[in-house]
Amino acid sequence: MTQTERQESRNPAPLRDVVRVLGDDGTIVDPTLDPGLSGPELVALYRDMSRTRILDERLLTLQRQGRIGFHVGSLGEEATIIGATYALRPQDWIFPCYRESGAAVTRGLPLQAFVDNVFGNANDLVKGRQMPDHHTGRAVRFASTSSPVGTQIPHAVGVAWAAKLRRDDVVTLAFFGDGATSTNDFHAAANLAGVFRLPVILLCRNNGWAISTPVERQTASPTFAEKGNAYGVPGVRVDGNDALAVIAVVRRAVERARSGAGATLIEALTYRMGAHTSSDDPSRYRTESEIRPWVERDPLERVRRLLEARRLISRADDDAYRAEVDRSFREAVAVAECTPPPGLHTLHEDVYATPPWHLVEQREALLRGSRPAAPPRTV
Amino acid sequence: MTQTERQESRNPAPLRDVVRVLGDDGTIVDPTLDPGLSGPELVALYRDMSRTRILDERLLTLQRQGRIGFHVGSLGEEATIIGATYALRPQDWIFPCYRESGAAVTRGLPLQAFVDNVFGNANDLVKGRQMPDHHTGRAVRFASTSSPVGTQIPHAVGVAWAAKLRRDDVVTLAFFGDGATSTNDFHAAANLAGVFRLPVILLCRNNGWAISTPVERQTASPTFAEKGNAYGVPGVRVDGNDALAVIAVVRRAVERARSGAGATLIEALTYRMGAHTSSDDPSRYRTESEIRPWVERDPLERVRRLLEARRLISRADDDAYRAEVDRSFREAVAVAECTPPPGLHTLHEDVYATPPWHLVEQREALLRGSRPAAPPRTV
Amino acid sequence: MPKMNMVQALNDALRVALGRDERVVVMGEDVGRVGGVFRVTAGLIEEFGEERVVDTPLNEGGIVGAAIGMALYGMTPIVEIQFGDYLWPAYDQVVNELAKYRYRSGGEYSAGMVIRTPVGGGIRGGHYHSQHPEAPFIHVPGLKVVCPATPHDAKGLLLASVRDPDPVIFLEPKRLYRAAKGEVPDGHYTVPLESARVVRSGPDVTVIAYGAMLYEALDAAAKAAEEGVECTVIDLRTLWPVDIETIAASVRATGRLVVVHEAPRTCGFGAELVALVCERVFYHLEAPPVRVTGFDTPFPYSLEMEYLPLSHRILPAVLEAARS
Amino acid sequence: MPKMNMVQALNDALRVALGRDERVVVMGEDVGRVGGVFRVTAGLIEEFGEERVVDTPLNEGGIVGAAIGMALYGMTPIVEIQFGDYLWPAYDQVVNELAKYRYRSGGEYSAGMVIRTPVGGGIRGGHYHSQHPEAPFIHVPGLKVVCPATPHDAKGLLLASVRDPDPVIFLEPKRLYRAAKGEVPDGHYTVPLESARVVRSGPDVTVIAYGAMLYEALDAAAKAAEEGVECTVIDLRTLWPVDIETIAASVRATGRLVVVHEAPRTCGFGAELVALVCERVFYHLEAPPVRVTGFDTPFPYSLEMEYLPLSHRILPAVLEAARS
Ligand SMILES: Cc1ncc(C[n+]2csc(CCOP(=O)(O)OP(=O)(O)O)c2C)c(N)n1
Ligand SMILES: Cc1ncc(C[n+]2csc(CCOP(=O)(O)OP(=O)(O)O)c2C)c(N)n1
Ligand SMILES: [Mg+2]
Ligand SMILES: [Mg+2]
Repeated sequence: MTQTERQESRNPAPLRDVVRVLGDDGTIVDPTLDPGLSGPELVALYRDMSRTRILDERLLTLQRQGRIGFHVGSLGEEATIIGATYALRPQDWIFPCYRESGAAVTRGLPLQAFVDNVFGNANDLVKGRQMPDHHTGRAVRFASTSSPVGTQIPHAVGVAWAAKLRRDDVVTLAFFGDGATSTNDFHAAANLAGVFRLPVILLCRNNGWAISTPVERQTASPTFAEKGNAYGVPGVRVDGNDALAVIAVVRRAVERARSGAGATLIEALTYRMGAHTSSDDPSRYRTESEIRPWVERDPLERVRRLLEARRLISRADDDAYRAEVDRSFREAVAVAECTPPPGLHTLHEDVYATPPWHLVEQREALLRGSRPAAPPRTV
Repeated sequence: MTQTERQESRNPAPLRDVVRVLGDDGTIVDPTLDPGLSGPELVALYRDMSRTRILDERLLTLQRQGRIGFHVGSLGEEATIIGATYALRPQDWIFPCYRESGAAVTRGLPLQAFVDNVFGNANDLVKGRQMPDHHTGRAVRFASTSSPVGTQIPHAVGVAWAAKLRRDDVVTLAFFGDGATSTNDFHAAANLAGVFRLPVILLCRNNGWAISTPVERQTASPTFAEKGNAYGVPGVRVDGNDALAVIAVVRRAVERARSGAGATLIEALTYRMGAHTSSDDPSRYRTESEIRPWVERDPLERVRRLLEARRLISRADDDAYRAEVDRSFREAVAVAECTPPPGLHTLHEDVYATPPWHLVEQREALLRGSRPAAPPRTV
Repeated sequence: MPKMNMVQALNDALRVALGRDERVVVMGEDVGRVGGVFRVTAGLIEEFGEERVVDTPLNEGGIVGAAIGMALYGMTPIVEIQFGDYLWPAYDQVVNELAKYRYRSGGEYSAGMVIRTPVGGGIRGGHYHSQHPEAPFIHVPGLKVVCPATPHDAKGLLLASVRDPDPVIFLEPKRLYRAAKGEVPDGHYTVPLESARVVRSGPDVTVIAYGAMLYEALDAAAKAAEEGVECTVIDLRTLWPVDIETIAASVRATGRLVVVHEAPRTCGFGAELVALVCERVFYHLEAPPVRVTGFDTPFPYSLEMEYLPLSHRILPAVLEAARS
Repeated sequence: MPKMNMVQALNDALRVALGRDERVVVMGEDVGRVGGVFRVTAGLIEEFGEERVVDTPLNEGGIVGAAIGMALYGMTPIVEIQFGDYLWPAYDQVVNELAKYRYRSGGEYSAGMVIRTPVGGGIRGGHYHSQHPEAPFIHVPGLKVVCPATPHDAKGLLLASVRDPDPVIFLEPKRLYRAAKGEVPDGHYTVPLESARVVRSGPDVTVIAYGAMLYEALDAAAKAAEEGVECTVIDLRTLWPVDIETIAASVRATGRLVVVHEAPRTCGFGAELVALVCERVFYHLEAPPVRVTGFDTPFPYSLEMEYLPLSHRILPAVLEAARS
């Protein structure tokens, strides 16, 4: 084989169509792709999406009240985040960016752990070392959340690679945004996934914006999905506000991965309805009118309409569920808020497996020393 | 416009066909694409390719004799390197990787300067600071050669961007290998070129190998050209052993750039017939039989056959030209070899525009101090 | 003279730089409409247009790499990296290309440009919005590294950096962005690079600081004075090449040195300052030079005030130096 | 015991590591058939197969990033970066991810792995095949940094690094690859990390070195002895966490310190060693600590022997330290 022939024997076709299952009005528009969730499964899906939104709202409120330092929300993107999570099996790993904390809860991260994290208190699994919403959940195979954009993508590839080498039936899924496709880490990771046919799902949440940068300033490629071609990784576009469609395409990607055929790049078309984070002011760069059409396409409403049509939940059920989430959240907050910050002794732990001499010395100096006067000085 | 519509209004089609003009036997296979070089132009092209090969051979010999420290050759890739150079105008800039020193000479870098570089002597334009074959030629708009793979690609994009902002009629061309397409710098640069429609030509010399890594281990993409789609940059594949085809596609890319339509990614299909560098031993990873078909496709022979068929040169002309190159190279080597190394005072120059105190001190200490005993000690 | 905070002073400097020289461009993630996440570039796109104030895709190495190309062509790019923590993806372009371009081309080419970035902790930013990354840049020959502590210096040093023929890494202490206020001259002026500022004079101990830690050092110095120990406090302003004369002269006089910085201690810039002082004025030292720095851990979230080398940690070090 | 050069010793260590534990994988550019550009991985792909000895595409950040994922899953990747100069494209993954993964996950995850890379000058490699990049890694909390000087230590330290639960940056002095020869035990053994080796003992001056410069320091020490100055020469072996006890004990005895390294002086590891010694045994110092290092320039080609801090530059520093 000449090298040209070697190359031309691989030929993934571009996929421009957008997969849809559930219409804006909650009816099934493409039954052939319907993942066929049972009634209880549909209710659970709806509730997880619903809880994600409620927690998001409550955290934003806490941030505005100055009770937590920061919040990054997922308003309008719940179908992508929760749908993808639903399509995975317990042994599969999730590599989130910072916007998918709903996935951690859906996977089983206890609400108290979730809330302890945003308060960064002594019970926080990560010992108050990370900003709010930067969760870690080894028990639920949720990797450690990092702020740098894109860095988790090669990690997802690496776990998939390791699982493949160990002959384990494990698939990994990396969440990332449209902006992240510009990073080195996306490029490197997608390329490795393609060359080594790894059981990884690259899920690009195309929510239209990277902070203030619109997608057309991020890339001149017509779609994000077809970026997969550059790596021999098939791309698929899915309506990211359609939880059933997301479940369908992620399940297909899981199957593909398990079969040894390798990676899939999924572009979920959705929209960041809120600010980038609690630090952002989107009115500086986009108009309200841009948001309006997306209100019609609300991912939560769509599932709710389906459930109502199928009489799987009533307004009362829904209200009860929401009240229950609210109550447990409030309780968790009450506990978290009166939990003290992590002890001083934690500051030098976990840098290494065992603290070397210099960290032992620094810890001793810290414990011996006086405490800072708040707030810090300037000018 | 919704964001999806915004994206779909841009739609570069993939181009899998390989552009060819000159057959292996030196006949024109596609007259419609023939760049139509005049007789003297064809002779000049041939001679520049020919000189590139002669210098390559001579430098390898010098390296084997231990007279220079290193050599990186371009055997079999002369049509791509010299053809692309031919298609540019004097005001256009070349950003080479390490394998295109023939382009510098073709552009007018004096042979003595070229040879002084490989000896790293006092007359070397870069003051003996770089390994052999790492040329710089500001006068001929040849950027500074760097060893790290891919780093020059964003620089080419930046010069193109600056020229566009200054409304200057300048196009830039970056040479890089198949291996380089895996780097961050390729990804970042191609993306910027696409988003800002910059007058840059990204020329991937697909020579089949990145040291010992074959292209199918570099990417699972069927072609390198279609990687352009990921950036909204049209890709074109050309027979990289066909100088006329290379000139044709690069000229087209120059026109496209000048017209404001933006960048082009060119994949030139060629083959690294020699070792990666003088430090490499390809017998460890590839068989001789792989090279054989490429001997038939020798880019130099093809042009020579064309010239002979058109009676533009005779065997005697050719011999005379080769003898002339040889003679002037020998003369340049004779001069370079008895030129001393750069003066000690140069060691601390050009780190900054003006040496700060610490470099002044370090230079003084160096000049005051004793000289090293050669060779260095071990064990 | 108008009173400004540091964001305003930097914004003013950029406006002046863009207005004076059309070869200047400002580029980075979100520097356009939104005016940067800290608003340092606010209003510039409206005034100078999309060609000169450029929102880029999300790839720091590519931004710096393309800026190098622009600089080779004679432009003066001012790159914003959104947080100092995101300089690392550009580190290769900075170390292997930007810093070496003049040298390796024998002076044929140069790439004067400025890379601005907010640095430091104290804003509850956790690991990735708090790093103070000077040391790995100071170690690289060919770079200059600047870190202002006042609005006046921020503007003057930025304008000096823009005019400087060498690449400058310009570190902006984000904790001072809105907190530091002061008088800032109108129009163009420069504060020369490589000149430190003696902010307080005293015969007993030399305290070297920069950026946000300057104010902690000053607070500690004031408290030390209450205990009878008078410090000289030096604001380095330019970290590299450092104003060694001012430092050496002061330590010659005081015989005692305390160096303060936020970054982790090990292989931080404090080590270099200690080594330099030892090499030059060793026989004037009457006590071991002391470093008061961030700990050798990633920058934490909840305990950030315990991590930072604030006044409460500087004061004991100063007193101990004075008394030993 | 068989006599080996450093390439053979490292190759042997990799073979032992791959043989002992099937979770170990070797990955990097050209580590397969060709056995790495310095042949350190020669023969491994034939013995352990393509799955465990992996030729990767050309992207150092991606290699390290994927290796982190493997390590999270419980594997122990041994990554080869072809030259230390090409670590920079991976610097972000190392600094922001690898080094912080255990800390930021509260110990839930860890990513033990080894990044091997040839470093240092003296092989006519110019700017990009000569860098000695320890300082920007030592500065980063969470990493260990190792640099052997003998075949015996190369093998033992590499096997210790593979077993270490923390990420290790393993710097191989390429000038010693074939030049350094010595006896190397068969099979598995480790040289403990964080333990320096006193190679020569003398009461007058402490000389600290590592990697290829150890031999220059020893040569200078031999010449100094001819002039009546007896040095203690310490081979650090592990650069961080450094064996501070051995250093402090020696300087306590000699009162004089010379630190040698190839990397540029400013903000290099030498500054840290000087600062540490000043902090701990200041009152034992009888002369200013001296650094003998590479210059603060990019690594040159023709003049590389002038750039390197070889014996001819160490000797005068030792004599001056001894006599002042
Ligand atoms: C390497 C890096 N550069 C810059 C930033 C600052 N930053 C945080 S989020 C963000 C935009 C990310 O956009 P996208 O990937 O589309 O994700 P989204 O926030 O829309 O979910 C930027 C630039 C960062 N975190 N990391
Ligand atoms: C960033 C970086 N990584 C690794 C290397 C070592 N290296 C030098 S050339 C090369 C292969 C490049 O292959 P390709 O881009 O195809 O160019 P070719 O040599 O075939 O012309 C490698 C890995 C390098 N120079 N830079
Ligand atoms: Mg986005
Ligand atoms: Mg190649």
